[in-house]
Amino acid sequence: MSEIQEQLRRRVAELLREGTVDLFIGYADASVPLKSSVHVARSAQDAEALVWNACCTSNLAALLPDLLKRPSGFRGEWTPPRVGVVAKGCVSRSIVGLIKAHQIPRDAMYIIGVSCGGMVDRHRASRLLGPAELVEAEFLKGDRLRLRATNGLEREVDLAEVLLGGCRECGHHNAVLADESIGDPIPPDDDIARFADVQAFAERPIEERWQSFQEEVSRCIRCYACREACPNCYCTECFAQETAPQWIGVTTDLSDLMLFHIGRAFHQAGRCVDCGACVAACPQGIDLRLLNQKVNHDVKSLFGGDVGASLDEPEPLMRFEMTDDEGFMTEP
Amino acid sequence: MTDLTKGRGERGAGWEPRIVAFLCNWCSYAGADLAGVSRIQYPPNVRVIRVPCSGRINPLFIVKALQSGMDGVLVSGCHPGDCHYISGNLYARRKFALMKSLLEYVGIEPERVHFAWVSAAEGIRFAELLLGVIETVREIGPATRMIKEIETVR
Amino acid sequence: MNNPYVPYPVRIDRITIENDERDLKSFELVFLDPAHEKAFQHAPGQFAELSVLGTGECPIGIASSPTETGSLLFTVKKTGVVTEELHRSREGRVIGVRGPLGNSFPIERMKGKDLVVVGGGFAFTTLRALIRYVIHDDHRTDYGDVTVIYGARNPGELLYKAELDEWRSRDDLEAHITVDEGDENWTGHEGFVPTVLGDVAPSAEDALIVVCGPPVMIKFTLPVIERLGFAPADTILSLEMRMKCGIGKCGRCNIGSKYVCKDGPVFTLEQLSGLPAEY
Amino acid sequence: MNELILGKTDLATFLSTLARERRLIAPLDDRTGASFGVVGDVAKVRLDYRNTSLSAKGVVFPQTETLLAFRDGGGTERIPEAPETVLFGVRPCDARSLTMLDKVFRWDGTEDPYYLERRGRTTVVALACNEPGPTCFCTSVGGSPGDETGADVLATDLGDALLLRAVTDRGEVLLRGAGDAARPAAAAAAAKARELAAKAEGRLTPVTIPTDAEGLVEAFEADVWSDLALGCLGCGACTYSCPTCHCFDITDEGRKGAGRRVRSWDTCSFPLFTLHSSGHNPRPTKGARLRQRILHKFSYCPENFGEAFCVGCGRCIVNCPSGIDIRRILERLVETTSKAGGSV
Repeated sequence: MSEIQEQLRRRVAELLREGTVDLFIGYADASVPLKSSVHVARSAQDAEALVWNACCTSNLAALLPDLLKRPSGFRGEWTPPRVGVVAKGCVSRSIVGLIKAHQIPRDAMYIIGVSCGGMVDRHRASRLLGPAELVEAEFLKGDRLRLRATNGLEREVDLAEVLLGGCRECGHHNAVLADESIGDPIPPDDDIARFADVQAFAERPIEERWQSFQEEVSRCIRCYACREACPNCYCTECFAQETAPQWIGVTTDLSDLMLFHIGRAFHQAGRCVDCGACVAACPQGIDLRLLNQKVNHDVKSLFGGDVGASLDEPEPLMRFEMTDDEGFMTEP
Repeated sequence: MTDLTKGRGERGAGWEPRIVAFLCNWCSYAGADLAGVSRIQYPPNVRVIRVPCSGRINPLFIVKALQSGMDGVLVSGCHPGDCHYISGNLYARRKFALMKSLLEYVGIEPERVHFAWVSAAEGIRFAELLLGVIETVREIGPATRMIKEIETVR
Repeated sequence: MNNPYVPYPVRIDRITIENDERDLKSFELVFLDPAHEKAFQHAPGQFAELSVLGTGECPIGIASSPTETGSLLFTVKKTGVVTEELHRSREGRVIGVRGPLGNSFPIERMKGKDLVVVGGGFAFTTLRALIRYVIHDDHRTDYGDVTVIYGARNPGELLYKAELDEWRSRDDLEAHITVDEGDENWTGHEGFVPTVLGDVAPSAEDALIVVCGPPVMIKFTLPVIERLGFAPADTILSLEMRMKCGIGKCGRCNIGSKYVCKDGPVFTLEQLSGLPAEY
Repeated sequence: MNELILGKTDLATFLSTLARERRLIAPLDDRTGASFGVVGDVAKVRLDYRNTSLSAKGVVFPQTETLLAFRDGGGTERIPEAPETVLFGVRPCDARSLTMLDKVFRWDGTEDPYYLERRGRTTVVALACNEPGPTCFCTSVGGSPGDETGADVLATDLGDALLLRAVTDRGEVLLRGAGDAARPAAAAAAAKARELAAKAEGRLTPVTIPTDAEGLVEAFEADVWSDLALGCLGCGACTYSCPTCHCFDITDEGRKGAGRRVRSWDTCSFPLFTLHSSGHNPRPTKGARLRQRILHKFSYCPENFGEAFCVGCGRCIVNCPSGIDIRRILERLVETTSKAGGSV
């Protein structure tokens, strides 16, 4: 990962110096282990802070609409700034989705694609240390990770064991859309059982499913970090906060939490790239992937397609086939 | 101190399932109307909400109905090819398939939510469909999941 | 401990439609319990939260002066969920009122001074309360000349039309009513409030000026006020802000360290210029 | 009677006596590390955590509570019948934050009955910090790992025993009622506690905090805010986990003329927080909203309440999805505003 980081810093510095981009969005270190911060470089000197490692969990595409849209109340002629962004596989697929949804103009962006071996799920790693707080995380040779807690407890683990769910089943290690790429492409690994967790959950009896669904959503504090971290959530007014009609109450009643999470997952149909940014953003460690992946699984099995894979592939819910399945329907 | 604001009966004697039906104006609503006009009896458990097209049905309507305590939800539109707006039902079919599967996945009993196509000429078929839905819901008893109970004065 | 979140129940006694577009209505509210009426002692400039149980609350300026006993007057524009529910209500409906909230116009400090009251559009509500208070027989002699300049988009949009005519006929009050655009039987001024204020040019000598209206009117009126020689400390404004609790707890209506619901809504221009420009 | 030693082996009996006639809330195991919960089995109470992911404010200021219930136009207030509660194992920074919330909910004599009903029935047993974490900065905002502010009883983990020191009468009543599991402490115990606190204090890296309230407002127009907010998602993770954030929303719910008026947490990070029904929004950008969060804590609260509303617990740093660190923001502000303030 570190040679990619060096090349990235050098290239971004050049792009900024040449004026090819006005600003470049990437990742920088954060003050919390296994986390990165969103970093906006405006000068060659800013580019020095850019990092590329296994903690770059945010989906940077989520920040693009705000930057590339005419600010409300702006008078006179407005041209979007030239924005550069570093894009791993899932981020580039989200960018493709946003371009198709006319949220961001392709020509205002300069995309540096990077090959990505997968990002760490901070919650999953911290849980290995029990209640003590993760104080230090060190990446070791051979894709190993050493974790140390406040009370001195130490654990060493394979990176693969603590990756985000989406990364463990990733089918797009390399950017699908880029102006240039850094790092040699990582070949797809086809033998992974995709949607394994969804299958396992679906096979559990209905009472058990209902019980764990309630447990997961009951932890929600309606902070909307999942929504704000997701590039698909660019609505100006979200159904969860609408007042006319008021779909759900402004409460943490279980029923309102359920409607929010079912509604949010449903809006991901045919658009979620399983980047795990929502899972990483949730302060309560909710397994949001439980719902997202179910919708992704159904979209894949019922309508095929590969989310965000190409600019000219129409979105599954924006089209239909006469032969679409009707097995779910009720006959008298 | 939580009190139910609506008279949601328990399974005891006299409990009748309450169903809400979203019917598309051009076919299913007309089919239901035809059933009535031709004096075909079907029980009064259903409350019909007319929508311009099955494509108009926002999946949140379904979960909102379940949240309000409805025991069953029926969504019905024109048969593929009959849609007054050509493709409203065809787009909707994909949404319905995903919603039915997602609701069952999280643990809502599949017998709660039904999707069907009923044309304007199928009065009898509509009545049979409705009877079937009511019996299926009667079997699994009153709704208990995802209901929003709002605390109020008794 | 009395509960500041519980509204007093009031009955809608009379609803009058104030403008042709019918999106402005005045509600006369009568307390069901005389003890509540006694507790609700307000001063001109204060506001209250109108409460419709099941829909919500909204902060509305009190349009009636404390001298008008027996009922409270609120003029409400239909813009949101609660105001729409109010506009759907019929006379006799019981709703709630919570307050009085916020500070009031500095009626003590105004004593012995000339008063200029400048209002625009439907923000004229609390100014009506001030004018009715000042011209009331018990108080008129406490104050000097009173000049009122009130404007609206067109004659149909003017609030309290009957009273405006009565004020124009009084000799102890100089009322200039203007509209941006008159119609065939309009006889008053035609022009924006700032221009009319410039023409009338009331003297700033030993005078206070109160101004309340939509942001665009404020933007063009303040320079005229300055040109006429009114000091910022003598220029009084009443602000509008998103509010929920109305008692300085829910943290939403602040401008800098000041809470519009508790430290306002009435501020002098001098106070405002000391606060960050976030309103 | 105000200093007792409680052997770790007797902790379970001590907690059980507390839990007998009171509701006991303490840190329990949770996937985010530890989180406050009502204690069923006292064995589940954890002492080996640095701090919980969410603060303890939910005990006295729940995220959702009913203000009024109504039917057919008539409304009745719903003052909670809060049970006598012992909030055990709260860190000194959280205990101190409760004294700040008290100031808001009692401001200028307007008392909030819902908050005060719960607060009045809560006895706070704080647990001093022996191992502050990398995101702690309590000493930079007037707190310390052994601070007693807001605590009725201050407990210090001496290793094999807990030193329990009653700080208030309420604390003394609690210890007196704790049965004979604990015995009066020798002077050496108190000395060891002080030594542990001093050692912990030494491990905290100071942060420069802007202490000049007016100076900060000068930075209001600076474009540092839009830079700082570029990575901000505008979510509520920092404010909902912050112990001193107290903003709330009031909404109504109900069907067929019966329902309730609800108070629920709200955050200045959301655009809807200040959106006028006319469409005007005094804080239209993420930069303006981030500015409100920082200035409210470090400029407006000092002016209105005499102290900055930040206890240095670091939860906003741990929970920010974009890795924004309030300490970097504060340092950047101190540079931007002319008058730099040292730590308080």
